[in-house]
Amino acid sequence: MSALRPGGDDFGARLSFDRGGPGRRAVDVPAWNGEATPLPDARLLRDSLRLPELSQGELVRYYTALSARNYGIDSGTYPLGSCTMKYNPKVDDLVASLPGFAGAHPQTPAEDAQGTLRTLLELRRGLAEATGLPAVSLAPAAGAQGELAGVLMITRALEDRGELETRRRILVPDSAHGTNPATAAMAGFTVTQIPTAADGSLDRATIEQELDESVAAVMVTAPNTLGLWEQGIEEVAGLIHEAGAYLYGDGANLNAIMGRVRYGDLGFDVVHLNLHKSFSTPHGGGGPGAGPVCCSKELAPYLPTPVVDECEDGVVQLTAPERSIGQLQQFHGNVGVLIRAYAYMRALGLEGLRAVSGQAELNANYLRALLHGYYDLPYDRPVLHEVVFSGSRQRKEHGVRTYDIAKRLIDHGFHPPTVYFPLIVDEALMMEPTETEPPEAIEALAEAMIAIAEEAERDPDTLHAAPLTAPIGRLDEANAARRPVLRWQEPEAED
Amino acid sequence: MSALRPGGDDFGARLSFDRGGPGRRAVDVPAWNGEATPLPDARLLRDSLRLPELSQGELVRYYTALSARNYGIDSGTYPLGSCTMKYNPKVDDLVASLPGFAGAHPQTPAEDAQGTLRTLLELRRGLAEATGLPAVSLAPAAGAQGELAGVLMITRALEDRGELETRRRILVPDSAHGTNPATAAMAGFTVTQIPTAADGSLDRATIEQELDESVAAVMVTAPNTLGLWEQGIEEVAGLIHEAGAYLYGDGANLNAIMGRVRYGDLGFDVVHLNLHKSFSTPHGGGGPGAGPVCCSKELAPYLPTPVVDECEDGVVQLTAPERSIGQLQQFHGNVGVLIRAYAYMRALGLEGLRAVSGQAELNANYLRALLHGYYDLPYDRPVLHEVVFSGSRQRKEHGVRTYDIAKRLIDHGFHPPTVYFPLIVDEALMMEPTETEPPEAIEALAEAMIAIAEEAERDPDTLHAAPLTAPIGRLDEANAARRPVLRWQEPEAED
Amino acid sequence: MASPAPGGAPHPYIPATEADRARMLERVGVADLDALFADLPAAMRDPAIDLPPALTEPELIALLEERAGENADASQPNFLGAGAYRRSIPAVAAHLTSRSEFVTAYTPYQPEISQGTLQSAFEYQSVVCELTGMNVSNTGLYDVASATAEACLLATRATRRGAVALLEPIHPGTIEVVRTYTRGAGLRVDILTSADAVSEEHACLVVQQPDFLGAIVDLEPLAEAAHESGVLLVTVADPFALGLLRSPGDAGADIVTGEGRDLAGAPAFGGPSLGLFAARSPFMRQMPGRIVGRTKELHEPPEGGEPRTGYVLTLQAREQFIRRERATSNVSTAQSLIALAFTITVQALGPQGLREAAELCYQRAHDAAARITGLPGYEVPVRGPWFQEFLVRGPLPAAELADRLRELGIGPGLDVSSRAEAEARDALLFAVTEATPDAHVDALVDALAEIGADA
Amino acid sequence: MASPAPGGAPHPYIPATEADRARMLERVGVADLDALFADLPAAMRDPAIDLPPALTEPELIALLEERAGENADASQPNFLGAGAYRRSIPAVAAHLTSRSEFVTAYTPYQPEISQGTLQSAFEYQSVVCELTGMNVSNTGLYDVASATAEACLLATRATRRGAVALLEPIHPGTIEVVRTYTRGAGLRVDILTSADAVSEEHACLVVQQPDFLGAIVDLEPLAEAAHESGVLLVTVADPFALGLLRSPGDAGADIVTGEGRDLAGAPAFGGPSLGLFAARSPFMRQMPGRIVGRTKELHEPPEGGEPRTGYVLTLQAREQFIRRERATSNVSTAQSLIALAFTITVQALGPQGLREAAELCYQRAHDAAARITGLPGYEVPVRGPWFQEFLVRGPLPAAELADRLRELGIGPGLDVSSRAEAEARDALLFAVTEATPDAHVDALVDALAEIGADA
Ligand SMILES: Cc1ncc(COP(=O)(O)O)c(C=O)c1O
Ligand SMILES: Cc1ncc(COP(=O)(O)O)c(C=O)c1O
Repeated sequence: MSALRPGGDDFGARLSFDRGGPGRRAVDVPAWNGEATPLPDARLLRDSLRLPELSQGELVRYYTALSARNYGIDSGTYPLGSCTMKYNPKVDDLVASLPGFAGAHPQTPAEDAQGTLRTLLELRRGLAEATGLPAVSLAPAAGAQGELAGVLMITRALEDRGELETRRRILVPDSAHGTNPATAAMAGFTVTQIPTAADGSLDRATIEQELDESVAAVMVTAPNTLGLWEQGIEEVAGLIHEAGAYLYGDGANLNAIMGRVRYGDLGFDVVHLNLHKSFSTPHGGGGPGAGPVCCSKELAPYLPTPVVDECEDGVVQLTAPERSIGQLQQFHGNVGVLIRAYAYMRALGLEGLRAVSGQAELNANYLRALLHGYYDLPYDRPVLHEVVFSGSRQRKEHGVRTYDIAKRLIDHGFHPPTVYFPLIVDEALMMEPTETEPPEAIEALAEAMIAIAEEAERDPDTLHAAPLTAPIGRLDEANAARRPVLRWQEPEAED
Repeated sequence: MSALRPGGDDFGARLSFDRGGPGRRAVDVPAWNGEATPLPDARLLRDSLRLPELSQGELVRYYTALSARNYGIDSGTYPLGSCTMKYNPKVDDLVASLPGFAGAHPQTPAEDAQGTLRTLLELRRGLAEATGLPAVSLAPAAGAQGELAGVLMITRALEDRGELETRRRILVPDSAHGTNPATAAMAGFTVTQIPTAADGSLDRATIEQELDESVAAVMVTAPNTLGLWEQGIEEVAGLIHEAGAYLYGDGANLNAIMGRVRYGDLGFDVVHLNLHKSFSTPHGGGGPGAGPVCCSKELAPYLPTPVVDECEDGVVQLTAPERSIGQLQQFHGNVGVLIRAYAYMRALGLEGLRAVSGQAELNANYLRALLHGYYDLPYDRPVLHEVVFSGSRQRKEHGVRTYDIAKRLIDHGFHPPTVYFPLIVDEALMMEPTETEPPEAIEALAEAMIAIAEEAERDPDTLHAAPLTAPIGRLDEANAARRPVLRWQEPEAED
Repeated sequence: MASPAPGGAPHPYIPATEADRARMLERVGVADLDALFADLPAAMRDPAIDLPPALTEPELIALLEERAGENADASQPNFLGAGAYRRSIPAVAAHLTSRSEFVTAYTPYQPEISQGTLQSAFEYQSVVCELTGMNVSNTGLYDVASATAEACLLATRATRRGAVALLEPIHPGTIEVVRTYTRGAGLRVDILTSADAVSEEHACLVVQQPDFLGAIVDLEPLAEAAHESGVLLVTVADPFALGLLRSPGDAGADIVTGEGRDLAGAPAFGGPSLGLFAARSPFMRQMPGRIVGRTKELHEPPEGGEPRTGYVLTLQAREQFIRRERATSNVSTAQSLIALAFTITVQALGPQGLREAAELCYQRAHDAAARITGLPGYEVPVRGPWFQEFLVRGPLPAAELADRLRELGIGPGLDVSSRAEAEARDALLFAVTEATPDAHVDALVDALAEIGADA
Repeated sequence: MASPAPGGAPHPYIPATEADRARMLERVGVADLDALFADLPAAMRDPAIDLPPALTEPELIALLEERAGENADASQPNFLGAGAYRRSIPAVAAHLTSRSEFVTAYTPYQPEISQGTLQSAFEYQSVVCELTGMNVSNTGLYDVASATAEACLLATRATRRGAVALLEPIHPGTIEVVRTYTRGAGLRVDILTSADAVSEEHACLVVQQPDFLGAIVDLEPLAEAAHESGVLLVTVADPFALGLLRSPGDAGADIVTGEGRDLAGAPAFGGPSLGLFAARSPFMRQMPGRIVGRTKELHEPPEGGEPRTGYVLTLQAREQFIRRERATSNVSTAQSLIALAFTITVQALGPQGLREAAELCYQRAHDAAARITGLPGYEVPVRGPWFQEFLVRGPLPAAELADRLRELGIGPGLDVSSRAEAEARDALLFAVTEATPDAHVDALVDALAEIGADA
């Protein structure tokens, strides 16, 4: 009931800039009663500023109404594969906003920030334990920045080995997340794409073939984007190391294997994690996240600055590793997110983290079992935390695309799964229920998917028109990109 | 987007008790690791307890979905006459929840609660200034409790005068709020109803006629429930005093006259205020509120306990007036609400409070002007903060009732006005826009009302069926009262 | 939107600007705002009012942060109970209760757009009935004491008797408020020290569970004694303790009241509070306050299908806005939002959690009492089973002991040394709950030991 | 719902109980959870992991309250700035940003149910464009330094040049991060002390506004100098200061970055932060990060009427998930929720309020500086107009002065005495803003006076 005007009105057409009126304001600013210093020369000053002018109540209503046009994990099941949308504990927000944590200036001397620093230290240690990789920097603000850090660490290690000039290639499976090749390129490497084997796993033969002195690293998403474990990765790691290259692990989906197996034990050299997935910090519609990078002893000197460390006297400090790739941000990363992740880790403990991966797997396989036969399963075998279906049968037989299926799910009250990813699956529907969904929710989701599969046969047109009950219908994305309108503009007639 | 399942499902049929499953839980309780004391005899203990069992995420989703089935002032215009639904400043919630305020135990010795007590003292002083009545107790938890306090104070004063046995009647206009006669009765008085004069004002002649030695008090809602000022009330006050009775003022609608005129100056002896209306503390769907009672010097000794007072040494204390009617609650009233009200008072200051009443009046009269001619105005004259229309024309000519008009407004995105109140207006529609609505919102509301008036002529059936876009349709209220189902019961088949 | 306009809005809470006002005044047909107040007596218009000037939001926050800082630090050890107890409130309770759709709604007069408030209230009624063993609950009253006073009024209406009896030890605030509320109706209030004194003059016998000095009361014999004289048993119960204790309904109570604030959130110097009020079915139409009922849509939904389930305010014929002077009470605004927080806390704990929390509270309190009993010079006088509160008699007179504790940074229990009960003589009443930090109990025991050693 | 069941859920965050699991395992056709991990190498399964045991919620809160208490009290006087400034954030910003529909959503891949995030992001882009004087803004990057590094990468892509220039005084963190980000691509980073040194080798000239030592920079001549050599001007601007200062776009900048955290909420030891990134239109398809565009529905709404306006992620062809190694950046998750808070703060202030707040900041800082200048033994070296930060040189070496202030309970400004600029010699860099309490400034002046008297 947060709609300003339910029904037919064009809510999106009126931005805050188009509401309110000249002279209205949502807050007042204290007056200055002291002696006034003259302002700088007018040449240095702004002469106009166009911002909305709304009273406080109008502003609150506008953003409250906007919130009602959003779907979050608190709204319902959100099986967005690879994105791990699970319940975000409210207590984590509570503790992160304690004034002692929230009020700390980033340049506070370490002795005045021991509460924050000790919390970060324990998180760092927990992540090292969970990954089996002894060295960790919490600095990266998200997964992609963690990847950049990891690849730059490899760069620097190669530099120290005098092989940076020759090792210019990174091998990336075609099933990898897009950030992997993008990061490799950003770090100056050439990307060699490795096709996925027929069973959905890493194509070992091609890797072996490609592995030579021009290879800096192999980047592997583990578990991979098909929700499958790369079997024998520990042996591939051996081959990679023999060839003088590094094994980079995209650990964004750690939640699938938490407490079950550790990257370090398997031979990964460096891994980034996505705490905003695995450790359930809220994603906020696109961040903030936290993408710690964890590595072997060998690569530890290259970690990004800062690294949290305990001194001999028990004081916790931020330090710069010897051969650090440097800072990734002006300060120390998304500390507020890290505190939430720490709270999550402590609320679960080891048994809880194991329960997370166990139930995540069971939920994904339960969904797989319930939908078996209704949708194609290109890789028809037990999965880890997520399962990738294909809508190719629906497309071929009824002209219904995965896109249509996704949109129709909205009418059933669910957030759609990830679609058309991984690219290697035709009409992919990548579903990750996560451990926080109760079995009834998974059953309801499966029922909806089955109803849609039946509807595809009976009434494909309804699917093409879906969603019918969302706050807005299908949008013209092509035109948005062709003729971009990217900001509010003063209505011409009115000025 | 907070619906668990939008569309046709029967959300209300499943309570939290019907969700989740045995063994699930939303929070864990710490274990006791000390030595265990044996529990008391089993005879003293509970053997079963039926409560919902939900995981934390399920509980959060359920209540989030419930919230989405509610309309608040943050959702849109809420012109519920007499209830003064206006924007509730968020900063008031912020300051009231500061740990220093929120954490104080009610029995904290005064010297350890000076922050709270000084805040209450200043609120008390502010209310005394605003009402022109020197003595104030902040104890009452709501308007009705304030009324009870006020009437009991009169009781006690009469007792001291030795006239309690003889003065057994209270005169109450028929336009008064229902709490007025109910309170008078609760305090043991007989209620004599005074009809309203043709112009909507107090029927002075009848009052004069009724005023005799059997009358304890006259209770007047000022401004009255027609949104009108009782002209000449200051003279009536004189008559009442001459007759040895007291003038009680229902000041729930102080917001209409804040800064413009004061009850004390007009001769009122005792008045209660509704801070959850006039001072914009949130109503929470039915409380908490705060209903301070303000009175003349004469009645001050009878105020409910506690009264906040400053000692000579500047320490603020809770005190019991000499001849107090006693406590109204175990502790000191809804202190959290009082802190919000204080913040509101300080944010506005005198000029702001005047601006509130000025704009509230202008908004009501603007709405009156916009709707003039479309709906009957039984008392067709300028109003104060609210305006009462009548749907009698629509009823007579088109068989459309005020009830239907109200329900149809929901489809236009508005909360309906107060209906069928005051009882003295046929098919009453009591509209109070309040000062926090922008003119555009009032115009949109008027447009919707006009559209409905036109629809009443054209298509009364749609009005009878309204609302069509709410989370649920019209409910069977008659059957609810006839065969009351007032609590969850275990589904019989299942047990 | 252009550059700052002259004659802006008078305040951030009031949107209309000077320009808006001019336009509106013209439509209304008056010259200025003052003209709208023409009905007010000219001689008394626009009085001088002494109020401090408006503060901007940052100034307001600064002022109230300063004020809040003038209270004692609530995170320091404090053993006050006596009607308000420190509880662990799940974070979800505050989160959900702060949703503005709940916070900024009025009483749900329009059920179609108030199902959130209504269905939540039905959840509340259900929870209260389960805890108390009653069949009907209203949506909550102001606080426990006023709820108990309303229970006395109901009992006198139902029995047509002119006196009520309250059994000691009972919270003095309850006695006070019952006196206030019954004054108008001219009822007699008898304070009994034994249930034997209850008689056929009494409409009800009011018993607190656990009692004011912390003891668990065996309600069944009291119910029998009361019922023998046609007297209703009103039990004033701590809903948290009911996670462990036998439900009053099961033991024979007719009406149960209680204080819900502690399970809803912070104490906030006592309020907002929440008065639980539940009764046996026969009293349904005599209940004070709002009641929510379950019903169905009148019509099939536009999408088709059966009429759906919804909730409405019901049994309104009892209420002041319909029945006026013949209403069962004058209650209108009560404490809905607090009832919501209470409901969420209880439901988050669930049946196991509430029991565990109550047991933890019991264990921790008994452990603290045992440690204090073990200190030389201290005694914990006990009459039988008790829950979370205990009396401590020390080597110094109660008031002195309390002062010494305060000097040592400990908020002592309430001084009950002037009460009539023998066990309260010279004693302070301490509360220890599941939420009292271990370190606070340690600090208390150390402080008592230190005081004992000095004495 | 009945009494506690054996084999309950393993954790409040995980609903499935033992019984649920049994049922599900049967349907899946495996014996136990372990069987689901069969693909993992047996030899390495279920390793010993040293993690502390699970905490219940009350224990977790107690632990983290204790930790938070181990930080210095943030309400005490502190004059650190240097990239993070204390601001007055309107209460509505936190209130609205905490709505769970915003908080618990993912990146808006499904626009039909993500208009809240998308339309808010469009508001953000509009606000950033207005403040910076640019035509295109993305939805925000990680922080100011990484955003500036991305600007350098864009500039080198756009100009096909292999070096970037940064003009001192600039935040050392910015230099650091630019070095990190450009390392892979093998770009040269030149740190200039004068814009005269900019040359045709440089892709861009990066200038901070106000500069690292607080001075307001006249951007126009720098833009001209840069443009003469075909160099792009990147301005790193404090968006709050832009309430008062000329927009960089107006002065000739090509790309503007900035830090949004201070206008979004608490400093939180530096993060979550928010990197503003805006540019002139020609760079639109070269931008890093997400961009939201406005569009229309494809079809008429079912209720009839014209297709309605909505918002979508657009220009995605730049992005990693489509273009992979040819993407304009690897950014995926950024800082949306912080961007929302930033937007609401700026919009709550509005055009007048932002200007007033910036002026108030300016006045308060200058007043504090004047008071310090007036103290014997102190000097505030100034090069020209400045905004909110000033250098203080006192009667003691900078480090000693800082220590003495700390002893007196004052958090000193940053020690910049080792910097190359003449005016920074022996100096501490103090920040005073519109939100620094008067009492803190008084305490600082008193402390400095006391130290001066002792020296
Ligand atoms: C497998 C994988 N790798 C990397 C990323 C990138 O992480 P982020 O969005 O935090 O930059 C994601 C998430 O989008 C992911 O799922
Ligand atoms: C005029 C008037 N008097 C009294 C009351 C009763 O106040 P409360 O609901 O706070 O008990 C109200 C509100 O309902 C009212 O509008």
